[in-house]
Amino acid sequence: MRMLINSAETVVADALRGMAAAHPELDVDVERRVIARRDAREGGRVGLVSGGGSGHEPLHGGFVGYGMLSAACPGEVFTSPVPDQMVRAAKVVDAGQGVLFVVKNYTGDVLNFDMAAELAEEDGIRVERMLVDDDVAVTDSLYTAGRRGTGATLFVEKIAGAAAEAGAPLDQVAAVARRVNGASRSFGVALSACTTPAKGSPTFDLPDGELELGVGIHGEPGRERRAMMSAREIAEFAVGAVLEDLAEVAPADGPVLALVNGMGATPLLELYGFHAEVTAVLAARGVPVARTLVGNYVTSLDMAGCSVTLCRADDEMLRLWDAPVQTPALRWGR
Amino acid sequence: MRMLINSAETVVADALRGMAAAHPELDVDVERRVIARRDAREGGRVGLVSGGGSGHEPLHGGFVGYGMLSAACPGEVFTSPVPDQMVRAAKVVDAGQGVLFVVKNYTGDVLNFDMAAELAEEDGIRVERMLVDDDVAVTDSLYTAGRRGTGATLFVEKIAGAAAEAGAPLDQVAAVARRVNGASRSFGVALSACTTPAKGSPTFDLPDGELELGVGIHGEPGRERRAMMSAREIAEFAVGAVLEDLAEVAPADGPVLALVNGMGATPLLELYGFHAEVTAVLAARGVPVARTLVGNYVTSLDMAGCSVTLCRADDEMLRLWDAPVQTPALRWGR
Amino acid sequence: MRDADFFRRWMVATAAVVEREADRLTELDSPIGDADHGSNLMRGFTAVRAALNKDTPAAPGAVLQHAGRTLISTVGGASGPLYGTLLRRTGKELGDAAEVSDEDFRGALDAGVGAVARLGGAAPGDKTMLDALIPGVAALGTSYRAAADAAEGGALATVPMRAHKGRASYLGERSVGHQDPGATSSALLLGALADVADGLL
Amino acid sequence: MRDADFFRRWMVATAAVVEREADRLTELDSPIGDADHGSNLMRGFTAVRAALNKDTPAAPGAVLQHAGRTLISTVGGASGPLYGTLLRRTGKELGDAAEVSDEDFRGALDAGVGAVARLGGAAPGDKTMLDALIPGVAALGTSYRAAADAAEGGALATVPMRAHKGRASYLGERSVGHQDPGATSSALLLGALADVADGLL
Ligand SMILES: Nc1ncnc2c1ncn2[C@@H]1O[C@H](COP(=O)(O)OP(=O)(O)O)[C@@H](O)[C@H]1O
Ligand SMILES: Nc1ncnc2c1ncn2[C@@H]1O[C@H](COP(=O)(O)OP(=O)(O)O)[C@@H](O)[C@H]1O
Ligand SMILES: [Mg+2]
Ligand SMILES: [Mg+2]
Ligand SMILES: [Mg+2]
Ligand SMILES: [Mg+2]
Repeated sequence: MRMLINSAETVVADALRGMAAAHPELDVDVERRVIARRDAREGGRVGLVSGGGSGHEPLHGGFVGYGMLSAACPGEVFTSPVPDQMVRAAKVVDAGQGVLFVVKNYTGDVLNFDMAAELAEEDGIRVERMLVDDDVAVTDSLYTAGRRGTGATLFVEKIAGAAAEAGAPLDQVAAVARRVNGASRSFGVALSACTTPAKGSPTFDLPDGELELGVGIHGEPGRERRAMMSAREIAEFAVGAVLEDLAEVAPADGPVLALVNGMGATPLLELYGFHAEVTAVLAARGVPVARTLVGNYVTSLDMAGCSVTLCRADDEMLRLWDAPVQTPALRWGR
Repeated sequence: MRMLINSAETVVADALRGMAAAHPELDVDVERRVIARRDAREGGRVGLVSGGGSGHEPLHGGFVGYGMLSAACPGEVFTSPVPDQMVRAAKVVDAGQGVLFVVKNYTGDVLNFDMAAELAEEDGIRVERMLVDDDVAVTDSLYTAGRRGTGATLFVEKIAGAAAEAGAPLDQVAAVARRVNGASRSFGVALSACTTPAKGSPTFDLPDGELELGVGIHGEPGRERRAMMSAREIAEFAVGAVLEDLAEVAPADGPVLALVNGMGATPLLELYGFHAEVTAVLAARGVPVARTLVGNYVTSLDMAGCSVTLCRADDEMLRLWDAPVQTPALRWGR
Repeated sequence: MRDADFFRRWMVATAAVVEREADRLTELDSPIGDADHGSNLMRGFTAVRAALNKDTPAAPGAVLQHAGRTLISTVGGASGPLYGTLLRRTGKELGDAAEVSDEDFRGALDAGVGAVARLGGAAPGDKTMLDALIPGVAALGTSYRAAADAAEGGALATVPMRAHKGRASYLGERSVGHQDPGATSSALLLGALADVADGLL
Repeated sequence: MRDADFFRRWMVATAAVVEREADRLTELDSPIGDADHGSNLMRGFTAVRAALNKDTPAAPGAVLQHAGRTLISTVGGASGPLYGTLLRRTGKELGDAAEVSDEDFRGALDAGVGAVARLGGAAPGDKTMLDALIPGVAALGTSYRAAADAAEGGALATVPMRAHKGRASYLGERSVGHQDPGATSSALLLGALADVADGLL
């Protein structure tokens, strides 16, 4: 166990205290586990609430602020938050225009957000819910819990957040969020497993010299194990998997928004080198890249690895992407 | 070896290609290994050039842009760049107002930057040089190469960059850079060693359950090995070491600028928890915190661990800290 | 007839066994999940025990509803809403009688399991907690011990199954060969019930 | 008398031995440094070999100056400027004569080592490359082989030293007990010289 922690039990609470200290501009309720914009109810905007297990930072707490999330609910490490948190968040941010829950498609997240939506509506808050399910490593069939939500969450939260900031009503914010998700696909690769504070040892065994293709962001093993591949080969594989699936999204030749994401322990130096290969593969396949983000945004604790998310963005999405944002982890234009 | 690379030999060049693809707003010369602002020579500003071994990303390339560095020279992994790079960078950014070299105090960096300064001056460029040496883990005596430059580099580059952006002349930019360094102290802790691409195995053996106190950012072992400590204990130790040394900086009761920095593989979740403890220690010792930055800024490849840097900032430094900055890794106000 | 204290003791016994077996549950959740099932349930049932020790409702139905609500508010993940629903729905079925018969309880638990199936959309054979709960409740007519044994058998029977629900389903074929953590904890839940009913605890 | 080709062959021989020993040099640089000395010198001397193969200057002094400049432009780190200065300064001392005597070379190398000492500010016993270079050059009067042996001995003698310069100095007491990588590579450099002088290469 090589962790910078006090104890496995207090990891999330400790991090929230740290968030509160580092970001006085945010309203961090350590007790109730809600991170909210201080000005969430000013201006009569639609509220944008997300949440999920901790361990994926900066997702979601790092995306709370002007032009992005109104509030985030961090669960225990890799464990969806409980309905009480989301209900509280909805109350804190609702300015009467309703609240959109951005939910990553995991059984736990879906069940807890559903319960929260029911409870919040009983309290008179209008709630819409949208599911992020962009991970092409999981087959969306009757025999799975459906595709997981991963990197596209960032695109959804940024773009829907910009729409909410601009004053769009709930149905439109929900609609653009769903459009972004529908146009986004991801694929992830692990070079090492991560270690959760509670377990204290890697969540799966990955022998040196092997990698997991199609890994999730919760330390779930991937669908296939292979001998180590070069950055170029991994880019070929991941971008190939994403593009194959993205072919069903019209227009098949539009520009993409690209997220080249680190899983946590992969140095930025390597991530940029990987991005060079991703760019080369996209160029070779004639896919124009409109915007790019390279960094650790949707992480999996100390897992080494990366994921690629592409979104076939239309003009509205690009305009909303470019709109100002001011959060701990994503900031431009302000 | 669990690296997302093509080969150990091409790591730096690959990363530069990725930087070029991700940041079209920067002028990335992959061949000559110089990352520069496209508008470096516009506006007749003083040029701010830094550089050092690669593997510390986002330092330095991620700090090139409006209000910070004019150019950065990345060396091989953990190896200072060569004089040719710095001379080239000086030429690319010099607008006739001269160039300040920001040099971290390592023998290699000092020697190479010194040679470059000589060569650049032969070419008619006015060059000032300032040394960053903030690491209190190293005793500054006749019997060492002096204190290492670590986290304070970020403070120096941001604040001197803002001064240059505002049009300050070379001597003033150099002066504020030196003042920032003189008012800054750092201490680092490793929970695991890092692995360089060239070596392919950890640079030192750190048995599970132990940590290195006073570690450097190049995988150099620290000065002392101890049994694993809690985040609270580490904060006590690191902040204590920094404050003890900072006591010689006047005014001894001024506010500080705080950087709680991750070494690379430590999850942001843990880093925020650690920051909570750093904040608690500072509060207990009556040190007011003026500004805070929490994240992976001065890293050591995939090392797990953290460092704390405090700068006793005066009003001018704080004003320059708050000035707009627009770089890949640090951005606000624009 | 079973009074509120019987159900309180069931919950306390479950908290104890979950505490003892937490590491094993987390281990089982590692190869086909996210390595948190043990800590999830421990957090939940510790909270349930604390809540019931602070104030135990007078009716069996209220005890289970209180426990269920506590699980929902403290566990998170998939198992929080599912186990929370199991206990809440069972509690609701029991109404506000001060004492309930074993037969009433059996019917109520059956309804609780039905609610879990509806909420999660899983069917028998999908490699979930239902694969222990359904045979367990079916054997309740025989005895509490028989129910516990059947649930245990159901949990073991998940090993060769391919998961179709929950996180393990992402693994497809690779989920085969591992015992489902939720089915395992369901067997512990019914085991604790048998121990309490048998007067062992 | 030694001509330009002698010095070219020295550089080529050094490139070969550095290539062979690169891993060991990097290993030595791990416990008391940053694990790059082997790859640093390999990058540098490979470039020197390529540069000299492309065009070998006609004079010994020019060969060494060219090699030194190439090291400075390709190595980086502490060793790049230090070894670069060693060869450049030695080359400068040799002037532009087409052939140089062993005695001239000894004097020139001595000046080169002096330049290294001035540039790096290190003294004998500081656990640096000087601890191999100084005894090595002192023994040059005897023979090239004696110089190589003395340098080798000097490198071994760094083991018990506490580092006062370079990266190893950060370790304080903990630097004791390890052989200095730079002293080791200096012994390789003089070893290659002896091999070339002895006609072995
Ligand atoms: N749709 C479902 N229906 C019934 N049980 C399920 C379903 N999804 C998951 N489970 C059960 O939940 C268990 C996992 O619980 P837990 O690890 O606490 O939650 P999470 O999967 O969110 O980490 C699984 O082993 C399985 O028995
Ligand atoms: N000030 C100095 N004077 C002489 N030699 C030095 C000095 N500093 C370092 N060295 C030599 O350089 C060697 C390290 O070289 P290298 O690993 O290539 O550079 P770096 O330390 O920058 O990584 C040390 O082993 C030592 O022999
Ligand atoms: Mg979970
Ligand atoms: Mg080095
Ligand atoms: Mg789980
Ligand atoms: Mg070195």
